[in-house]
Amino acid sequence: MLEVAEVAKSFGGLRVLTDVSFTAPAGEVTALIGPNGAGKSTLVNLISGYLQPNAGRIQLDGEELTSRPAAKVFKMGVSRTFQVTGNTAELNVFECVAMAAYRQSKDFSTVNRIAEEQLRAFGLWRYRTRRLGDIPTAMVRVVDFARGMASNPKLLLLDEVMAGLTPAEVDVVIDQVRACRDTGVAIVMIEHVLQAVTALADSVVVLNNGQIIATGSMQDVSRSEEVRAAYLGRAATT
Amino acid sequence: MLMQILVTGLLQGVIYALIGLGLFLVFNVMRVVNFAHGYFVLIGMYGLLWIAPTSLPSYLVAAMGVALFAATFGYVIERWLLEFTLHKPGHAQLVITISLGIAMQYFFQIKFPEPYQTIANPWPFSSVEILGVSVNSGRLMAAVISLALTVLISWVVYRTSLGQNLRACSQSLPGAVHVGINFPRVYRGTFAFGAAIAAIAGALLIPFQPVSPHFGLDLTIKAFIIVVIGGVASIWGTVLAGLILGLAEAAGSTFVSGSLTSSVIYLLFLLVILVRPQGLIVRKADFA
Amino acid sequence: MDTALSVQGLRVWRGRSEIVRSVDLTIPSGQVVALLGANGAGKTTLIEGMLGLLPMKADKLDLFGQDVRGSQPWEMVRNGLVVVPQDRYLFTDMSVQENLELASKRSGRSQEQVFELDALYDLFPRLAERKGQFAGTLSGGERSMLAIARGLALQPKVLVLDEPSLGLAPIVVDLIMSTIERIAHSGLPILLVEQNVHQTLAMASWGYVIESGAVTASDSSEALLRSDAILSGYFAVDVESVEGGS
Amino acid sequence: MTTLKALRNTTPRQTINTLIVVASMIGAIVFPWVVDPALVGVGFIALIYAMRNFTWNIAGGLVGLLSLAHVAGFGIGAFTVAILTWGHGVNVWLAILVGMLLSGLVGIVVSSIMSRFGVNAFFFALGTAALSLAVSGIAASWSLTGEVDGLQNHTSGEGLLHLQWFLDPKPLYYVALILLVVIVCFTMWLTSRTRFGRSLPFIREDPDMAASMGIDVVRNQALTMGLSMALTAIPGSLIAQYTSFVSYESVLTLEIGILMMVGAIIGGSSTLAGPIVAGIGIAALEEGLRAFDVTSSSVSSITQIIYAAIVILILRLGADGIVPMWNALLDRLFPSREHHEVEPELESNDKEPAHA
Repeated sequence: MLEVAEVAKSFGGLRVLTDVSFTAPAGEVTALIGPNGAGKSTLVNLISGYLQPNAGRIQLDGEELTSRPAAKVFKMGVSRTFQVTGNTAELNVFECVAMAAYRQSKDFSTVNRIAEEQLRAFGLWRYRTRRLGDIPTAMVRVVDFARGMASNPKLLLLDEVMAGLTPAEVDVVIDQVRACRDTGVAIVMIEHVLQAVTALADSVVVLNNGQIIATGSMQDVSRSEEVRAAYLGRAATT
Repeated sequence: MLMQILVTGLLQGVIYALIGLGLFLVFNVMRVVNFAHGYFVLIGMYGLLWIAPTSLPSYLVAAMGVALFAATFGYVIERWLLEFTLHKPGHAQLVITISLGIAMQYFFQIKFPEPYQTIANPWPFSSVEILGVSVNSGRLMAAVISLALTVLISWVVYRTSLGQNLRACSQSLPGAVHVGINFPRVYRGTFAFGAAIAAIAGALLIPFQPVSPHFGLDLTIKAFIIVVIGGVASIWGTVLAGLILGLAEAAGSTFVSGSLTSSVIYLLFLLVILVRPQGLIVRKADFA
Repeated sequence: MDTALSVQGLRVWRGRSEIVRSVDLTIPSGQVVALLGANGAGKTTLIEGMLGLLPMKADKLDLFGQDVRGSQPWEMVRNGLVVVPQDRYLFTDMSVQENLELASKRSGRSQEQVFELDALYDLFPRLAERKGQFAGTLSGGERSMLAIARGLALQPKVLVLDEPSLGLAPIVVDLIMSTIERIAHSGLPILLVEQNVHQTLAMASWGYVIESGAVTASDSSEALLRSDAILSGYFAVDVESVEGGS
Repeated sequence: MTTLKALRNTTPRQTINTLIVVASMIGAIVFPWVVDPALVGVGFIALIYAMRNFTWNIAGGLVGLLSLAHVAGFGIGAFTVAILTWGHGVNVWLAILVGMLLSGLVGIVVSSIMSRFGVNAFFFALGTAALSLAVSGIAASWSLTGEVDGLQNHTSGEGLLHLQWFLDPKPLYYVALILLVVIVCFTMWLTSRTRFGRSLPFIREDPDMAASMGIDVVRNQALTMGLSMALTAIPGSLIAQYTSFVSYESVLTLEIGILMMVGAIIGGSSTLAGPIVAGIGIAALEEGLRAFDVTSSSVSSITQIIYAAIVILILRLGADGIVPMWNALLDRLFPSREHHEVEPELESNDKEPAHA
């Protein structure tokens, strides 16, 4: 279980996150939503060790993640996907998954076996010798999951994995997220595609201007006046 | 001796500043790291060597001619070799400009096998005494003209609407597009202009500075030193850095051998890169 | 009714992904049209595609009846389609005055100067106070104002405003929205992209809701305000009613 | 091991390339016996070019560090042999090891310092160029390195122990060939079998992503740079033994560093074979020009110009180098069945985006 407690972050004088606390239990999908500039990506970068918080603590199953570098955070069981997949076009599908598997074993053949299992489980085996740039975008996202799961993580961070997919492809990826969740891993996803959030999220955390303004199920959250105001603006004053 | 260092250093520094300025404009406007810049100086030097003017008017005409040629050359290079790299990640632009430089170096090597040549002094006087230091007329006039050109360029950049477009592209390329600036044209013009400035500097150097093909690389690195130390804030930073480099060289070579001086300068430059690697990239406003 | 901008079958790509899928959009002259949708729905991509900043294809892209497909972005701007981008893209090391001058000089002598600099300073008194200040030192609200003013200085025929109130304090948002309303009164056709749904629809005559790169609702603003279309566009809740409606 | 088998490409391209590799190995072995003795020297030079391109590529191609510091490694290798063996009678093999250590150390230090300060690719190139120029300047003005005159080999030991043969160039040729093969095999093993080696493409493509996969980016970059520069010292030492003369002009000019980079890119820096192909190609080109009765100083100039022109052309056409182009050609001529099941994807290349 991921516990984020009273985390704050500012860049220069600009406060991006203030006093953010939430938990993401194992075996559940927690969606982070909110308007542009709400601080969602910053939060994910804090959890995955790219940024260090100014205050607060981040823990995974009681272990301290706060202020650890990204490579260390990965070793402790946090695997993440990336918003940008453009510059990884040259990478080989098999190698991507195998590299992540090194978290589980140092042994060459064990690593390859894990990678093979994951690729087969995600229906990617036929793409194994291809470059990421040569396979469909939706499949690149699925490779991301296979990569994430190959490391046998405790927490999977999904950063806008649905962006740019057709509705049909979104359905494919939704199935894969469910499959990951069912292995008991905790999933935190930033998502704009609400089709996906509605279908997947066990709980939703709404961020606005760096603060959490609502948590709960999608139904609860969408009824909140504050959330509506954040998304739609206040009622017309004129 | 101090006067000697001061005078030769400053005179040399002004010319360095002019060379640096061309690179500064290209980098600042286009974000192109042009490793061939020093070789554009060689176009001016070898161009004049080839024309071999015998009188002052013919020298001036020849200088204009090589500048024009370098501008055309620069335009073509930008259009055909660099434009396609501008929006791509990767190192194509760096490798292309380095390779272009190398090709030019060896072209000159074949064309002018005789090393270390100069042209006859085109100026109607031979040397002048400044602060008790005797200065070669070519060096003096090169510095004077460089200074005049530097002032002229800064006037264009800061006071004309052409310069406004340049600065717009430099400060925010998307912003420039959103106000309707045809930036590829600005880019081509800037690169051509940078090449022309370099060639003029070369034409000014050749009467007193014997030329050799490997100067291209030296001058490129020196131009980079100037731009990195000068920073992106303004043209005057570049000019100041040029003067500092001129003085440092003059001071160094009075005490130790020339190549050791260069070594020390290169090592210092390495330090500068480490201390402010963002030198060329980050703009002033980001700190505000 | 005269049409300022007419788009049919617009498709826009970002990298390898097709983000905007066959969008039709019309801006009648002299009116404000709202473009609504959640984050990541493709609003900014749509605008950048129209302007020619991203790879795009369209069956029709007419500016006042003139086919402008295949134009470069700067040609679009000169033709009169001016976008005030979400990221503002100001010239940070130039003064406020210089930012505006640069834009107004670029608009070309032949064009009618509807928005003289003085008129712009009347419209944005805050900018008049900050005339000599570097754009990089302005506050968020002032930046947004300068971006709009710079867009107007280009003497647009159609103005596209991409989230002009993004990240601003509520008081400033009100100020900006009321200024936009004043601009609209001058008869300039405006495409307004905003998170501030209520205020936006209050001044718009027509609105489009887009979701996942496609228009899911298009109606008069009164009708949109009453319907669930917007809310579902943002939240995808009450899934039954959305499915029933579409 | 079944996984490995499944990964092994059995495409026609692979078969053809394997045949080519085998054929060229046999060709390289019999080469000194079938050609004019004068050409054996050319073969040796070709191997040196191949080796220095290849070793540059370990850092430059595999990790994407556009280094111009490698010529310093090349020079260190040459000067260490000259100073220790020629000057102080230290065994040449020991001297080579010392040169490798020194050069590798420089690489590790340069890379760690540069990453510590967050230097980007352009500054890396610029900074390493400055370093090479500085080293070159020092060598030109230090008595230990013979100042501008350089150092001459006056030792008289002959044989493998002394790595010196006075009349027959064949043994040195074979030493270079064996070392090249060893270096290549080592690199292949490293990049395919070890975690360290397999992590390198990730660091090159996306350091942030690499870090999130548990890869210690800074450390691996530094180690690769160190390894790459250490291996670059080897061709430096060999060329010193071959010419029996070392000066800053012969082994420490920045142009050599640029040629290593350009050579690797022409051949295809994403492949292992590319830099070798390009290295042998340039040696052949030089020899070919000599046959055209060009003066010897012009020969190297013309080859450099051709080299530069080819690299510019390759980049301009958006290609990755000779070997990737060759592979693409083979794939087109002999399409493999395996890839057919993967559906092509809709893509639009109608228009270039106006800004990144």
